Amino acid sequence: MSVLPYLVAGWLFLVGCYGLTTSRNLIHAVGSLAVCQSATYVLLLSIGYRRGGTAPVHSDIAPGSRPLVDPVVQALTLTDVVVGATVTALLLALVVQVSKRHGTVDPDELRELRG
Amino acid sequence: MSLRVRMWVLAVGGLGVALLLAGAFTHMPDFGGTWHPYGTRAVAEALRQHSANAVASVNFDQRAFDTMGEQAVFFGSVLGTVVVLRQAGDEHRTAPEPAFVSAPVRRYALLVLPVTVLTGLYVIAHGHLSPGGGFQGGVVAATALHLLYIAIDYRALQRVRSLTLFTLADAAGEAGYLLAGLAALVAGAAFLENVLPLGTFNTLSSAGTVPVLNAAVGVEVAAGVVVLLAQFLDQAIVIEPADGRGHRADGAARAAPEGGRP
Amino acid sequence: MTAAHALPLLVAGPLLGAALLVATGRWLPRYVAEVFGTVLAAATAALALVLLTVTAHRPTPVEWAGGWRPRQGAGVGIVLVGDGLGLGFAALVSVLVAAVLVYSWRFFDDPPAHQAGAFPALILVFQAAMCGFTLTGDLFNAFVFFELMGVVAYALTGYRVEEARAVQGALTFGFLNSLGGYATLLGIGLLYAHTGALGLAPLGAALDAAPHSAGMLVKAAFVLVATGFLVKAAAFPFHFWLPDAHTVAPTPVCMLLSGVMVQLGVYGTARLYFTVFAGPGGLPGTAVRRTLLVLGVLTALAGALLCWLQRHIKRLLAFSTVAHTGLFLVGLASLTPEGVTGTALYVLGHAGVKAALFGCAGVLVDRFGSVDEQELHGRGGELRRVGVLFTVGGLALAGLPPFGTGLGKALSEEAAGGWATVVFVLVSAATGGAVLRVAGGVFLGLGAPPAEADVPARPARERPPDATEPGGPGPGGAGVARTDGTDADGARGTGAAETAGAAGTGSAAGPAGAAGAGSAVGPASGAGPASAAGDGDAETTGADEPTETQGRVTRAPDTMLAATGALLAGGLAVGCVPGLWAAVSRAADSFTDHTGYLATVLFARAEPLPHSPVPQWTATGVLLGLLSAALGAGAACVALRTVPSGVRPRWSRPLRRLHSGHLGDYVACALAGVTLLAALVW
Amino acid sequence: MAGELPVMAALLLVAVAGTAVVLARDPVRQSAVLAGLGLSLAVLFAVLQAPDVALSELAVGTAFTPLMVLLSVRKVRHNARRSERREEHE
Amino acid sequence: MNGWLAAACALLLAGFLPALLGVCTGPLRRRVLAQNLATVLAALVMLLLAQGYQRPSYTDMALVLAVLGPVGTLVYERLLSDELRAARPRPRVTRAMTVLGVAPVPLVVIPVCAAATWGRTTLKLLFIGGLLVAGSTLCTRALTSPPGGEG
Repeated sequence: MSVLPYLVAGWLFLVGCYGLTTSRNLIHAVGSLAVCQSATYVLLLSIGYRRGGTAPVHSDIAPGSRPLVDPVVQALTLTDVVVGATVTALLLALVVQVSKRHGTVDPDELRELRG
Repeated sequence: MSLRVRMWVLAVGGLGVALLLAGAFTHMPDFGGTWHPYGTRAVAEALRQHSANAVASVNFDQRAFDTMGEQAVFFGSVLGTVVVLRQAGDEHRTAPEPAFVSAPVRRYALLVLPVTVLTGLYVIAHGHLSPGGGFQGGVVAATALHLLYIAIDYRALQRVRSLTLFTLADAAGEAGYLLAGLAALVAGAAFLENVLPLGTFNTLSSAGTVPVLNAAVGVEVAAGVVVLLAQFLDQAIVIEPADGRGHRADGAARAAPEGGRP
Repeated sequence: MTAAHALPLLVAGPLLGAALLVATGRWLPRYVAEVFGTVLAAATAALALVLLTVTAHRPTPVEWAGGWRPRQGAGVGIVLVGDGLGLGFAALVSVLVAAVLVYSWRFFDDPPAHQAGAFPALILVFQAAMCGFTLTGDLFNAFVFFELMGVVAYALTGYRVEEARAVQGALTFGFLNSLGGYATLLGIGLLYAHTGALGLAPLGAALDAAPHSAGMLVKAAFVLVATGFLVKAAAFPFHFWLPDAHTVAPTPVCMLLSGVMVQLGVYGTARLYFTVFAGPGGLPGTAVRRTLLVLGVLTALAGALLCWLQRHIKRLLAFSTVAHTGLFLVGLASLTPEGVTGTALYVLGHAGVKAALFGCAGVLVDRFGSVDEQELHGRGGELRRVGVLFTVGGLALAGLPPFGTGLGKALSEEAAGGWATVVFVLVSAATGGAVLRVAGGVFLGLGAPPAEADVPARPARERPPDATEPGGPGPGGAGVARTDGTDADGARGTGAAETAGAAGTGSAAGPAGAAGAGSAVGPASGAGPASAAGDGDAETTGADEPTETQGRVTRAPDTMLAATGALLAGGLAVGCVPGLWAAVSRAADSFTDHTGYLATVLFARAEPLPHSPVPQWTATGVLLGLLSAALGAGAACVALRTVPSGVRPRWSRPLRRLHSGHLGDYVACALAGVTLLAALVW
Repeated sequence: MAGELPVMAALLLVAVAGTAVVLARDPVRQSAVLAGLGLSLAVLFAVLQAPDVALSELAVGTAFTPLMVLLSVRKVRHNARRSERREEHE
Repeated sequence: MNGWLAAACALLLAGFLPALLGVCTGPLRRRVLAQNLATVLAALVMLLLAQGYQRPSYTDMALVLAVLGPVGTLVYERLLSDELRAARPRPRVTRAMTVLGVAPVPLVVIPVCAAATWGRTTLKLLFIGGLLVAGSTLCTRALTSPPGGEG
């Protein structure tokens, strides 16, 4: 049970890769990539968790009164969320252009760059 | 690769990665353990810097350089989206059509819009005290503006959304963050050093430069999200191909035999 | 302000410039934006070079951002380390960015509305990202800059949105690199869980403090983190995005991607190993050597083979980058200071040469709207200066002394030793030979003109005849004058079918026959660019390449040629300045010094290092360099004389089929690549 | 052990939602599931005591990402229809 | 683990999970309706967690969700109204969804209010509850209104 969070992270990464490989629609592929990325959120935050701990935010608790979880992984995950959202935006923008210029968003039909 | 070969490659690769991860996870420290050396140090430093929210202290003080990179990612991808979704030479703009949205939705949206903006500002302003911060609040505030599109129509949004202004604010937020860092350098300290007075713990004016950087991020994100969504909205609503030459790979590319597949 | 304090400026400066360009984009005239961008990039380059020279004989500058110095070796901040190779790479990046901005002077004709400075701004952000990546001493911070590099690079690759293949290549690039980035982040998570540290030095120290604990986790972490870097480096089988992206990206962007960004992946892998995993708590050297050697050889061979088989000139150059990445990995595989010195010099020389070659390809696009070797056959004669640059670049790519590539190759060969020498010679000869083959065909009109079926039909996209090109008649004059060239073609002995007729002649006839060619192929123009794929054996031709530059340019702009020449000269200088070799050798000594790095960063202690001898040209190295240049030239001649153009051996088909342009294939291969990497490290 | 029940429940939700995102092949339906994944992740972050991260996931995942995806879908469908019309025309 | 957390778990597994499954399967309209419901339930879970962990600051999550959730649902209504209105739903479904989306709100908010110390927190909780009820009702109504109707 103590590895369950990590296993969920690994599962999400693999499932996302499966979705990317079998995708027939580039927008769907962008969504699958977001699943891959959620694996990193789950892994990082699970690493920083502490049983019985609470958020390292002292606006409503006195410092030192309760054990705290790791704030560093939370900062890392925050950065990661921002990166994820912006990468999603940029990839979607490119998908829009692909559909405009190729008339399709099916990777099976995009076969111009080969050999 | 044919589909079958691809699935086999995927299966082999996926199995390998699964084994790799499983092997690593068996050696991980127990979930929920108490050993967090970096985290413990970070909390102590946050308290020393009079920052109630240790996450904000890590983000905007101890690892402020990371956040500078993160903001650059945001800035760069907004700029990239502006470039990628620009109006191409073979396209023109049409006037958006008015939409008919039911009256209750409209009333609700107009009522909730100011509430959402205020919520966003609240989340930004208290970023260094309670959960939240520039990014979260900025996105909330920017989303609020799009209630105008959702509940009225695109023209209403266009009327209040001066892209010049928002682009300027986006760049100003990014520049503000960097200038705050450089100001410390000019003052003789290290880049992005927390040189302002630390203030009283758990009040709005505490933690030195953290609220300043937080505000810069908030401005940049709020403006950047508006600019970003404006590109998508323009593409979906007002940008149309000018003539019949929408995409270059017409007919022929699709008619070509699928040489890659045996 | 000390040298250390100035390190963040290398990142913050370009970023601030980009913000200013975006803020003023609505009002700024375009040339002001371009001048501003160029000046800022050059100023950053100057700063990096000054820092490099100032700190050359002093302790490595170490700057803790925000002043968060560690206490007793444990800190909370992010560190920037300006060691020789890191700072040197930052300088290389900045110099190349400045050159590229000069090259792309008035390059694009449609900046986004109200964003006149969008292109220089993106390039500046790209520069900041690469400088940040080289300077940072923190693993997560490296990931952030890795992503920043990626995000900007996707947008730059897809800059020409009217071009169908450009956006597709950018998208593939984006997917693969993001996936690699997430693998890196998973690896960082594993390392953080195990050691509770994020900085490279603290990570190395923590691993060394408890050797032989959790070996599996450490290995997996190395594999995952390295995966992201190797995707960026385009190592086999993670390389598929590179040809697709480089084929379609605007030429100035190609110069940056091929010149430095890809090599930063190799740099990241090396940095990761030497700082974190080289100690007793890391990975055994044999495993890492094996991994780098196998991956490097595979990458080099696959890249060289595919490079030889291309007819799309930019794609050919892209595969030569893949091949050279393989060679860099092989050179690095010795894990000695000598190997790192050789690889670093090789990278330096390669950056100049490869950027110059792309620069020449950009001129071809500008002049003819095509980068297809067969279609351009014999038409480049008028561009004499470009032809000379391209030929010299090809020879340099093959490792001809005294180019920097030759010196780097010689030193890497020496460090790798044994049968790896054969790989070095063959691969550099193949890539150089492919470039020389193109040079011979396009600029000198040697060899058989292409048969009709190989010349893709193309609409009349030609530039107006060029009256001012100073190249004039010359060696190429024959090609230009050959408007009635059927008999000239016949005299070449191949008799490439008399039916080559109108189309073949027209395309060989240069601008003078342009109108004729256009009308001759008129009926076939509906077949479009995909017609060459009709035999079910797919290949990317370079015909019908949309011109990148502004329409009213009537001759290749001097800035383009000047920047290209300067870059090639830079590649030459690397092999001719002994002072540089000594500096690189010193930098490599400290780069490979695991414990020294930890001491410098964590405890600000600098211990004197025994310097390895300054590298020199050796007789063997010179001979091998001449040999591969001769081999390359010979192969090019043989190919031009005997092999009918467009013939690709059947046995190469499976490898070519792997490059299917299909996202799913690439992701599956990348996953299999992680498995391969793990198997090699174990 | 019992104290970890919320974490385990949230992990289960995230795993289910993540799998469902991949299996939803239609982009419009997928975007709804993606919003569901965002909610599940936010709940997970809340029980892992990371309200800051939960807030940003909510801010991004609730309205911003679905809006972007749906606008893209709209444009893509528009383009596909145009391309079909052109083929018929030819 | 205290009662609040137990209640949060129960709501998560008995309320949020079925709603999530509803999002994952079926026709588009059902998915969007279920997503709206899931938003409301997630906000309530957040409130219970805030009380269970004794962290009033966690209610900010519920506040943001209450504000943004309906926006997310209305995005679908705005951009896919044709698809969503393709068929008129049975009135029974409409009523059931409205009740499901509204009824749990007071059931959670009132006890949490009672347990919390009286003051600004209470006002905030009541405000969140009001937003949730209004948003949920409105979204259900907008999504189930007959085609072309004024709604």
